[in-house]
Amino acid sequence: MVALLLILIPLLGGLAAFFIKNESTVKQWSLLVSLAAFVAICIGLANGNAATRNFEAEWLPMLGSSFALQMDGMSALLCLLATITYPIISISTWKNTYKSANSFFGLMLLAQAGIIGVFLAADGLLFYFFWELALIPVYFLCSKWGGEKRIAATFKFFVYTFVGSLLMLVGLLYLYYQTPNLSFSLQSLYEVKLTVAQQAWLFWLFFIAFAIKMPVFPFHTWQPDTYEQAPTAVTMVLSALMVKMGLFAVVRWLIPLFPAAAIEYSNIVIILSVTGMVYASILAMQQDDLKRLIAYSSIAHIGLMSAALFVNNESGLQGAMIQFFSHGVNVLGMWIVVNLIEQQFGTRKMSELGGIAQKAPTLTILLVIVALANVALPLTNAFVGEFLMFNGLFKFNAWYAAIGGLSIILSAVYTLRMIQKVFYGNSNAVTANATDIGTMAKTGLALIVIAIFVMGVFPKPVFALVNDTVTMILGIYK
Amino acid sequence: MNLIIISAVWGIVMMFSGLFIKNKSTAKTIALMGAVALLIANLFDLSGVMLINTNFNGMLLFDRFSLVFLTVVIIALIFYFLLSGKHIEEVGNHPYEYFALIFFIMCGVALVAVFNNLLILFIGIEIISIPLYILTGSDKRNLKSNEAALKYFLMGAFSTGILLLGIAFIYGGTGSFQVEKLAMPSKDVYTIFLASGTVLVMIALSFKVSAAPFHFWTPDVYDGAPTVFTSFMATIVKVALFVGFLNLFTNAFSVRYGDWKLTVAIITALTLFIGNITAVFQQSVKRMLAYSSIAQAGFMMLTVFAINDMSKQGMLLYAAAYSLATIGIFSVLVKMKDYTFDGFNGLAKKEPLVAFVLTVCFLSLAGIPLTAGFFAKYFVLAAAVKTGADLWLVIFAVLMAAVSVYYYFRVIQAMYFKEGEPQTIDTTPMFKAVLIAVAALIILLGMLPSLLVNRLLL
Amino acid sequence: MSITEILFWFLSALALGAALMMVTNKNPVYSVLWLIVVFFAISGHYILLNAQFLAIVNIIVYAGAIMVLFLFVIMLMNLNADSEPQKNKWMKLAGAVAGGCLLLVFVAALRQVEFLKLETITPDGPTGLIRRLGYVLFTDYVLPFEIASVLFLSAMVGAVVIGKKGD
Amino acid sequence: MKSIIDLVYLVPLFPLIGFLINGLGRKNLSKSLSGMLGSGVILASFIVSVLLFNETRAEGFTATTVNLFEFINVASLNIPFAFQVDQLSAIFLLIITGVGFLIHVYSTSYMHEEEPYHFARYFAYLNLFVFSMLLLVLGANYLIMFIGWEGVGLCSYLLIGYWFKNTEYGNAARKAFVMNRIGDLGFLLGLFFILQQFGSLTFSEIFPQAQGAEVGILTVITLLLFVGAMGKSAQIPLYTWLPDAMAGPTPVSALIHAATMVTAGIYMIARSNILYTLAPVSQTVVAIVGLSTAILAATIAIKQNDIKKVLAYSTVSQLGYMFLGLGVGAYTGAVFHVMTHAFFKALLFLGAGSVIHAMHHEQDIRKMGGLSKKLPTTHWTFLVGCIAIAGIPPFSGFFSKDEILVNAYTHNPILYWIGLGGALMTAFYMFRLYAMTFRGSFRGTHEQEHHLHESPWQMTMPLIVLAILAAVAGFIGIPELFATDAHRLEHYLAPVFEASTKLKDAHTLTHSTEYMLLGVSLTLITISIVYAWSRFSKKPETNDATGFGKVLANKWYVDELYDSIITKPLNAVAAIFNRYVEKSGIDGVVNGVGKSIHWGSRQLRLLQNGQVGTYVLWMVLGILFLYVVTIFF
Amino acid sequence: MPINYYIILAIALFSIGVMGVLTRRNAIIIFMCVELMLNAVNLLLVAFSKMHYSNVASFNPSSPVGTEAQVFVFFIMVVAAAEVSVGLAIIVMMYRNIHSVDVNFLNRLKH
Repeated sequence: MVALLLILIPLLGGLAAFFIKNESTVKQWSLLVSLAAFVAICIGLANGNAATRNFEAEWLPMLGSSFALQMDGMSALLCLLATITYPIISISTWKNTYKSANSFFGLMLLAQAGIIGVFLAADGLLFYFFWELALIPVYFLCSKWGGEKRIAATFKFFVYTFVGSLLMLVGLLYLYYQTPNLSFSLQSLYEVKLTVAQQAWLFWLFFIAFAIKMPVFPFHTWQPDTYEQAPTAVTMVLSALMVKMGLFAVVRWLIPLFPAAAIEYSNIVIILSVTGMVYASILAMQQDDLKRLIAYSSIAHIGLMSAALFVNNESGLQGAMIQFFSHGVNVLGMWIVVNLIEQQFGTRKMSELGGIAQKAPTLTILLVIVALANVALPLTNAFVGEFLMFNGLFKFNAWYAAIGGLSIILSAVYTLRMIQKVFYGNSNAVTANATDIGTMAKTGLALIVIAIFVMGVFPKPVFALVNDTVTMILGIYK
Repeated sequence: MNLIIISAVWGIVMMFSGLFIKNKSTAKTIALMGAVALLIANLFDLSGVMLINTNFNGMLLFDRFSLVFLTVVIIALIFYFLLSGKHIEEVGNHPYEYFALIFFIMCGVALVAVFNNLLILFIGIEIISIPLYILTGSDKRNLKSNEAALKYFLMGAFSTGILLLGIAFIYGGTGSFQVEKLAMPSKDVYTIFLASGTVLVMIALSFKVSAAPFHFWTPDVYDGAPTVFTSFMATIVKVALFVGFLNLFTNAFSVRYGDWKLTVAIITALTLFIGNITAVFQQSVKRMLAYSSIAQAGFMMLTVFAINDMSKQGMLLYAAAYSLATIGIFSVLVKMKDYTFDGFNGLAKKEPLVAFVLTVCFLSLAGIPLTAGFFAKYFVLAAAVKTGADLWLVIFAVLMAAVSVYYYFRVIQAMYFKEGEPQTIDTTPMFKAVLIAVAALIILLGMLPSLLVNRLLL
Repeated sequence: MSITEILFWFLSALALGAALMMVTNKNPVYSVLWLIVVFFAISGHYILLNAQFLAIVNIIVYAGAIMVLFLFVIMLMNLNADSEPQKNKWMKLAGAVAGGCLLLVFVAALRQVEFLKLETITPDGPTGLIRRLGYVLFTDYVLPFEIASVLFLSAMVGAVVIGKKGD
Repeated sequence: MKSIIDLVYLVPLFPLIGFLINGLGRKNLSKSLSGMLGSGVILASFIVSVLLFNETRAEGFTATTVNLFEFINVASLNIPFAFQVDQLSAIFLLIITGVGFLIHVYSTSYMHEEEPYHFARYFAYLNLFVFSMLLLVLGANYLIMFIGWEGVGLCSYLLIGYWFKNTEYGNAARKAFVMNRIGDLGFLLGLFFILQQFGSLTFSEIFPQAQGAEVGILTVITLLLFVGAMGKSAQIPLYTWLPDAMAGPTPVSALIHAATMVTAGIYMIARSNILYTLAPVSQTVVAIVGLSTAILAATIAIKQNDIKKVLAYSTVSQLGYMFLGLGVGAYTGAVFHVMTHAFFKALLFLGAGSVIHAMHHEQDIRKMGGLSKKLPTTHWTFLVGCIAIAGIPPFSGFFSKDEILVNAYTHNPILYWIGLGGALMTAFYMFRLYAMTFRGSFRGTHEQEHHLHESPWQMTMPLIVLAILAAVAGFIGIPELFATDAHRLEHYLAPVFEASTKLKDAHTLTHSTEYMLLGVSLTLITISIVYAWSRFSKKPETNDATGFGKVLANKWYVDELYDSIITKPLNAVAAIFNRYVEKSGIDGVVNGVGKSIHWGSRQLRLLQNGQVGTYVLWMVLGILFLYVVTIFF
Repeated sequence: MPINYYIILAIALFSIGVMGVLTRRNAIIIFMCVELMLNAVNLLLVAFSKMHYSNVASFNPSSPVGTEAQVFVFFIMVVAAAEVSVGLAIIVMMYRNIHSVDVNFLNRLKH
């Protein structure tokens, strides 16, 4: 029931938002809706029994598909992320103004419904459905409210991910016909007995879809462009939530379905991921646009997560799960700062900024904290995840961990470069009249900072939450 | 049977109304009544009630699929009349005759859907084709229209020749025209006749449904014909011919599937490729839609490729989704002066509702979930996957579907994201209401395809 | 060689020759006339094949009505040999080669049947008699017969719509 | 058992509270309040530390672990947030909180020119540093140690870049952080090896198992950990950040870059002593790296003219000695030197700070001279520091350095002689510094001379305390040569190094050899001091260095070398990646697909040439093709 | 007379028709060629009708087998007639507008 609520609240809220013409009203409405969703997930977390959490209804019986939602630990965690992210985005971008705000917020909420749906779907077809549904609103959001080259960039993103998901659809269909009872339900799909050869190519069909979404090197090129062009609030959704869809899907829909192939190809996937980590980190050092920088940094982090998902040990998986959440929170914080900078100075070019710290100390401090979480400093949330993931990667192959570890160094290089160029030094013409962070945005960032530290010091509840998923995956490997 | 009779009769009614009613705009109303009559007749057919008792000597076969399909087609026709009726009247000086021809075509459509004898198929196709040649050329002063009509006619006649050669060979192989007897050659040595006939018939039907490499007439004819009639032939006629195609190959040749599977796979792949790729570069939306109809034909060809229960469901859904969306798009297009993509710039600001409906239609054509188009594609792909072999074709198809996003979204981009002086479109509240109904239907089918597909089960 | 065989070869040669003449002749009027010759040859074959009724119909409908129509239109337009510019040489060649290949491929495909010595044709039988045809037409094939009227109606409407002058 | 040990969490908690209050309330706190708060919390920690230390001295005390809460617990991997109190951590606690307190007090005066807001920020950072450092030494497992390890790196970064308006300082801060990170990666990989080998990161679980482990793996582990130590403790090749780190406020240099943080590497190796003892190859590497660093840094220090740079290279050099000690198995010696070094180097830095303060932020010793009269307290305490570091008995530096060198001698005499060479240089450059600063005549501007005055008591008090400590602290590790209750420190620390000691061949030097060595070294050092003193008092080196001196003044061009073999290539690679691999390569392929579809579309539509003849021809060809395919295949 | 002679004859005529469609530019001639193709098919159908009749003639001389093919031919003629009327109307309309029946002039619609 909670699962259904989680989808319905943003869905209906989003539809309603289209009809609210007043901009501030619609802002309040969207905040209200996202808070309601947050309340719903809290109920779900507080009440662990399946009957309260899950939901199932008949949908397309002749296709063997039902409207089945299921919330296990990982889903709950990601739903929590999705529901936390939205209010924070609302609060921290409160001052942004949009043309036809009603459509903007409506689409944002619809995207949330789609994303949450992806995290909850326990039926292959339904999963695909939500997978696409999350994409469409985002496409419109980016194309309508984005930057100068938004149309081309967003379209590339859209087609790219669309190709991936269509390939997945083919795989899903094939799989469906292998189920004994012709059903899309997660359970039936898990039970399919496939030969190794079948698993092999199905694995790639699915993996490419997820790899594009995550994105894993070398499927990542849409990401910097899209992040750069999208309106920042949407970029937040993209990087905090949408990339998690790919990672989530690997855990829910790839590894359990094709365990043999996952083991067989883990090496390739991990090599790609590790290459991506280092490669993206190196590229991040070259960027001048803050958004592109964060985009590449995000690719590097995602690389580590995707590698960790395939290492086939508990440490890696647990680390990846906790990092799902941490990365979402941290990158959100980064975007909030970027948004504030862009709103205030009208530029995101590091070469044009500088010396903000003098005028906006609070902003600087908050940014530094978030940035440090981004480089996974201990006692921040990312450290726990990265430590475990590197440990998992190390167990898989020490050399990969060592090479991937270079990104730890590089991340420090580019993050500090960013801090220095934007915040330190003397202020210039652009930043001379900088003002400090406003109350709303401060609240948003403060929440993030709190989350960073709380999870960095007491990660235990998260471990407990996702333990069932991890155990399940490891069980499948055996 | 009711449907065949009513449509033929209503054609005559339309002809004679033309004689007695001078007011042009009454035509639409009478036609609409006729369409509703067809719907009722068809519903009677569906429930097994015959208005006139006829003995058709096994020439026709009213199976559930064909009847449900005809219902879909008639509903599409009603929408077509509602949305574009006014423009049919404006094409030339013979509004009643155009409607009459449309009703004759509906008769042909019904025949093609329910034929059980190659002769009926042949006559049905001709009843569809001949009026279409005329409708294509109905804008007599327009050289493009003339040219389209002549091209269509010449190539159509040529393909009729191919069809007949095929039928002759089939007869040579089996000694019969009855569909159920076509599977087995009467002597083993005749197998070659049957095989030759099958491939030739397939080619001729491919021509009719504009599958590559027999699609060449399509872009020119769709482009040259008056836009209202393009809308008609790209939707109702095309899907009807597809159903004929599918029925023939399901009922007659499915036992010899192995012989022609590769052929149909090649045709499908070529159609998908040519349709989608060529559409990318088009500058005129109308011509793009012509190529898009080729591309969509490629997807529908997958049902012929698969030949199983899923392919019938898929065909049905595809017919509905594709017809509704295309009729919706054309109904707006016909009101525009500038058919280029730039003509759509900024439309969303001026006509948000129209833009929204168009978006839904284009999304449906592109096969995005929550629209009927998704499930249409889903079903045909599922049908193809179900065959268990030749997955390359399916993968190729989805890649091409991704390409199709490119040109469909160009319109959406123009409407929503590009600035421009939008054209004025004169819309009535009625028109808008119907458009909304189309969009609603598309979305409804996009969520619950079972509403339609379940009609196949009794 | 029996009389039928002689007739067969003669008519075949006539048909093919006339067909070729029709295709190659530059003057449309001659083409029409050659086509009529082909129709006559084919009617001859019909008779050989015991399809007497069809033979007559063919002459009346085709060679008579239809070809006259053609001729009429050609006269109306006052087309003559010089009015038709020649197609691009290569296109022509390609067309001829493609047509030839078509023939070749069909023959090649059907050759396997030839060696099996298909039955020769029985000289006579009731198949093509008008009585038999009439019976079948009005019993089994009554439905298409009726429906053909729709075809004619639409053709008629069409011809009017298209052909009517002044609009 | 409820004892003071269970309250160990108070030690880091106080600084943390100080950090939070100073950090959050930075806008509302007055300078005196935040200064008092910042110092007070450290004093509180110091008091608790003293109590803890007392506890550890008790007879029969064994290392105690205090579990605070579960940190990471995933089935196979259980890492609690736990503190371990034993002799080693206790002694470090004392150093950190003790010296830390003095420096805090010093800072309240030194930093008084800052605005209240930044003043509070400074103390917040400083408290955070102490907190991290305490975590580092208190951690009961490598992960907690690592938390502190990275935490101190962060604080170092923040404090070096404290004056963030200056881009140079910012660069120095980044350099420090990145170099530390390089080491951290090694450390982290070392942790993973440990985890793989021992299944735990907790000291008390690892060390007992160590003897059963393969030497090869232990070598890898220890080398990787040592990489971490290189970064943190500024050893070759990762030492270049430390001199640059002098960009931070001087008390920071004293606390972080001399007394405490940079000794984290020594602490870590001392903590893991058993692993190193079991991996002789690593030990050799440690010794060689340490010694080379000691010599290299000493050579550079000779030609530096920035008062803080000299001290910085001196620190690097002294750290090298400590590693030499660790490398030859003289763990106690190394820890001993850490302690004495903390005293005298903090003293020297604070003294330098006092000078700089007096000179209005002039750091170039060529522009000083003759300050002994104007700054008497600073002068005397600084002199004590110099003597201590030079190794003149009975000042503390003598004992600790001697212990290391003697151990090196037993290990390999060559190490000793090279080490002695370094010690001579140390004496030389320290007295060069002293002479140029305090002796001779004043070379600065009139205005500076006019304003010269002794620092306030907040600054001189710590100097005096530290001077006393620097003078007498050596006695706790006095060798048998001089006293009966010798090696008190060694006895105190014995439980920590017990396992290592057992494995070591116990060959000690005869007293006669020791006397001989002592005589030689003392003579040479005295000569070197006298020479430096007299030379630079009379004729200060005011010109830019030339010839080989220039190479030294330019730090052997190591920075330039790094720049050209690492930084520049990396940037070039990044640029190439950005331009070619990313844009033209990968994205080029992606866009290429789109472009080729576009191109294909342009070409393909030409098929549609408008000619019916062509269309039909295509159709016939299609028929031919399909027919052939169907019938003949 | 073996049936395949007729088949080959019919195919030959058909191919000549196709050749004509491909090589000529005059719309009327092209149309005539199509008519030739239809006639070829008619001939083929009649030949097949005879063939099937012959298969059964030996034991059932009055068998109706083969009749339907001739009926089919009859319908083909019907359709052809209808087609001719419409086709010629279109050609005439074209001629009225551009005073030519050359299909090569039909090139406004392309690409």
